[in-house]
Amino acid sequence: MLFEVTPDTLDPARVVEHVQSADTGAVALFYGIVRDNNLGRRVLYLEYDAYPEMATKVMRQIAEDIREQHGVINVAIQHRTGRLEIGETSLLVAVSAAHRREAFEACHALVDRFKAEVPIWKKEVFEGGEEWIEGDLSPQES
Amino acid sequence: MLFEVTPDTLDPARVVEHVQSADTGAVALFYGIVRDNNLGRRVLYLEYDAYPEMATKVMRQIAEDIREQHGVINVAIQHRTGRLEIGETSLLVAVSAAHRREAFEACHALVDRFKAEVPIWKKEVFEGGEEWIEGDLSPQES
Amino acid sequence: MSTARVRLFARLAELAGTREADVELGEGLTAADVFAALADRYPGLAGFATSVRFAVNAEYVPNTHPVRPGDEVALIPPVSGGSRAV
Amino acid sequence: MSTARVRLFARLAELAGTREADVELGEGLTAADVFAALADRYPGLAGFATSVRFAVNAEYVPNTHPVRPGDEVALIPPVSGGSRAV
Repeated sequence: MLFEVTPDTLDPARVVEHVQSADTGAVALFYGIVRDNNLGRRVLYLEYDAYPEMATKVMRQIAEDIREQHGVINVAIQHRTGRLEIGETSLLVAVSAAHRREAFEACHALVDRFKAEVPIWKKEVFEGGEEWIEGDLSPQES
Repeated sequence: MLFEVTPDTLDPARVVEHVQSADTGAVALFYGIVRDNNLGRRVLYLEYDAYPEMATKVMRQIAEDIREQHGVINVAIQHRTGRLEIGETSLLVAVSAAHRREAFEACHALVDRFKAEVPIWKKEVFEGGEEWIEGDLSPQES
Repeated sequence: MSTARVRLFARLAELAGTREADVELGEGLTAADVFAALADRYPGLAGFATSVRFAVNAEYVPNTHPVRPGDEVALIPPVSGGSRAV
Repeated sequence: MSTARVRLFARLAELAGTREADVELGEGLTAADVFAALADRYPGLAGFATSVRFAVNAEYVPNTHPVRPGDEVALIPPVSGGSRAV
């Protein structure tokens, strides 16, 4: 399993390569992306702050739960921090499984739990103001 | 929307780039991958055959249905043909949406319908024999 | 002479030993009739008379669909779900 | 002197103007006590006394969790779901 919190551009090829093995028949990969609008306002950019040591620890706990519950093969998660422009990827979650159903369900469940539990926060800077979106611990698309 | 049936290596970065736009908050990307076992036999490789002109037409019909039903932004699908080795990607399905739930649900539904309706077939070559897997129009992971 | 082009795929192409064939069209021939003519030529196909599906000009059609000169008829191998080794 | 290191994030770090602070530990201090000491120093934090969550050594803990010398206490900003513009 792979869990990273990084200021650098995320790497989809790397997370997919990480979860793949010879018995993998399906990979579900989720991209959380900065979009140009939220709550009717025009978003200019986002700033992500994190408690990295705890974030990777919580990610691991969630991934272990999900792996056991859904019978998937492997999991890799990357989250970016710092200033992200519209169109940039804030979150990647990859799940490998023998079959597509487990891969999809586990990946979706992982992203849901990620957003509720992992200590990462975002500040939305929009036309006319800025706000820490604290009700939603993670990316904008929730 | 993008629909391709090709003998070449598939390109995940290209399908994701194709579906992304400034209002995209989530992309779900599915990989169908050749795995090393099926029905208890050791798989050596797969051969995919397709009716490409019809396959792309059916993909478009399915994608239009799904886009309307799930309110997603865009869809891109690539399927590979010919001989594929263990670990190679046979199918990519990318769906973009404002929010993660639509992206996941639409992508999963698209892959399900793809496998039931798109005229693409696979022959499994395993230790001791070979078989056209016709009950499952598409990749091995279903 | 008026003909239709038939395309074969997957197992049916292997059994016939070809991916394409031309079939002469009589009056009022259907997709099923075209298949029967082809099964005469390629006996390996005969067992699929009730399980093959048809597409005409890249659209799924019923067995009774009429075939007209210049049409492209595709033989869509059966959805069997089975696990018979070939 | 025995102290705990406190880490602040997101809105709380902005309000305090710092991402880290050391707090002196008296006998039997809890996470909530550490927060109160910090809110005295950084009055902008005071409004969060009932909504902040705590982690000690990177594990979520209740407000009443005892803090020991050398512990790392993290102030986890509230999950508000609200949409107040700052």
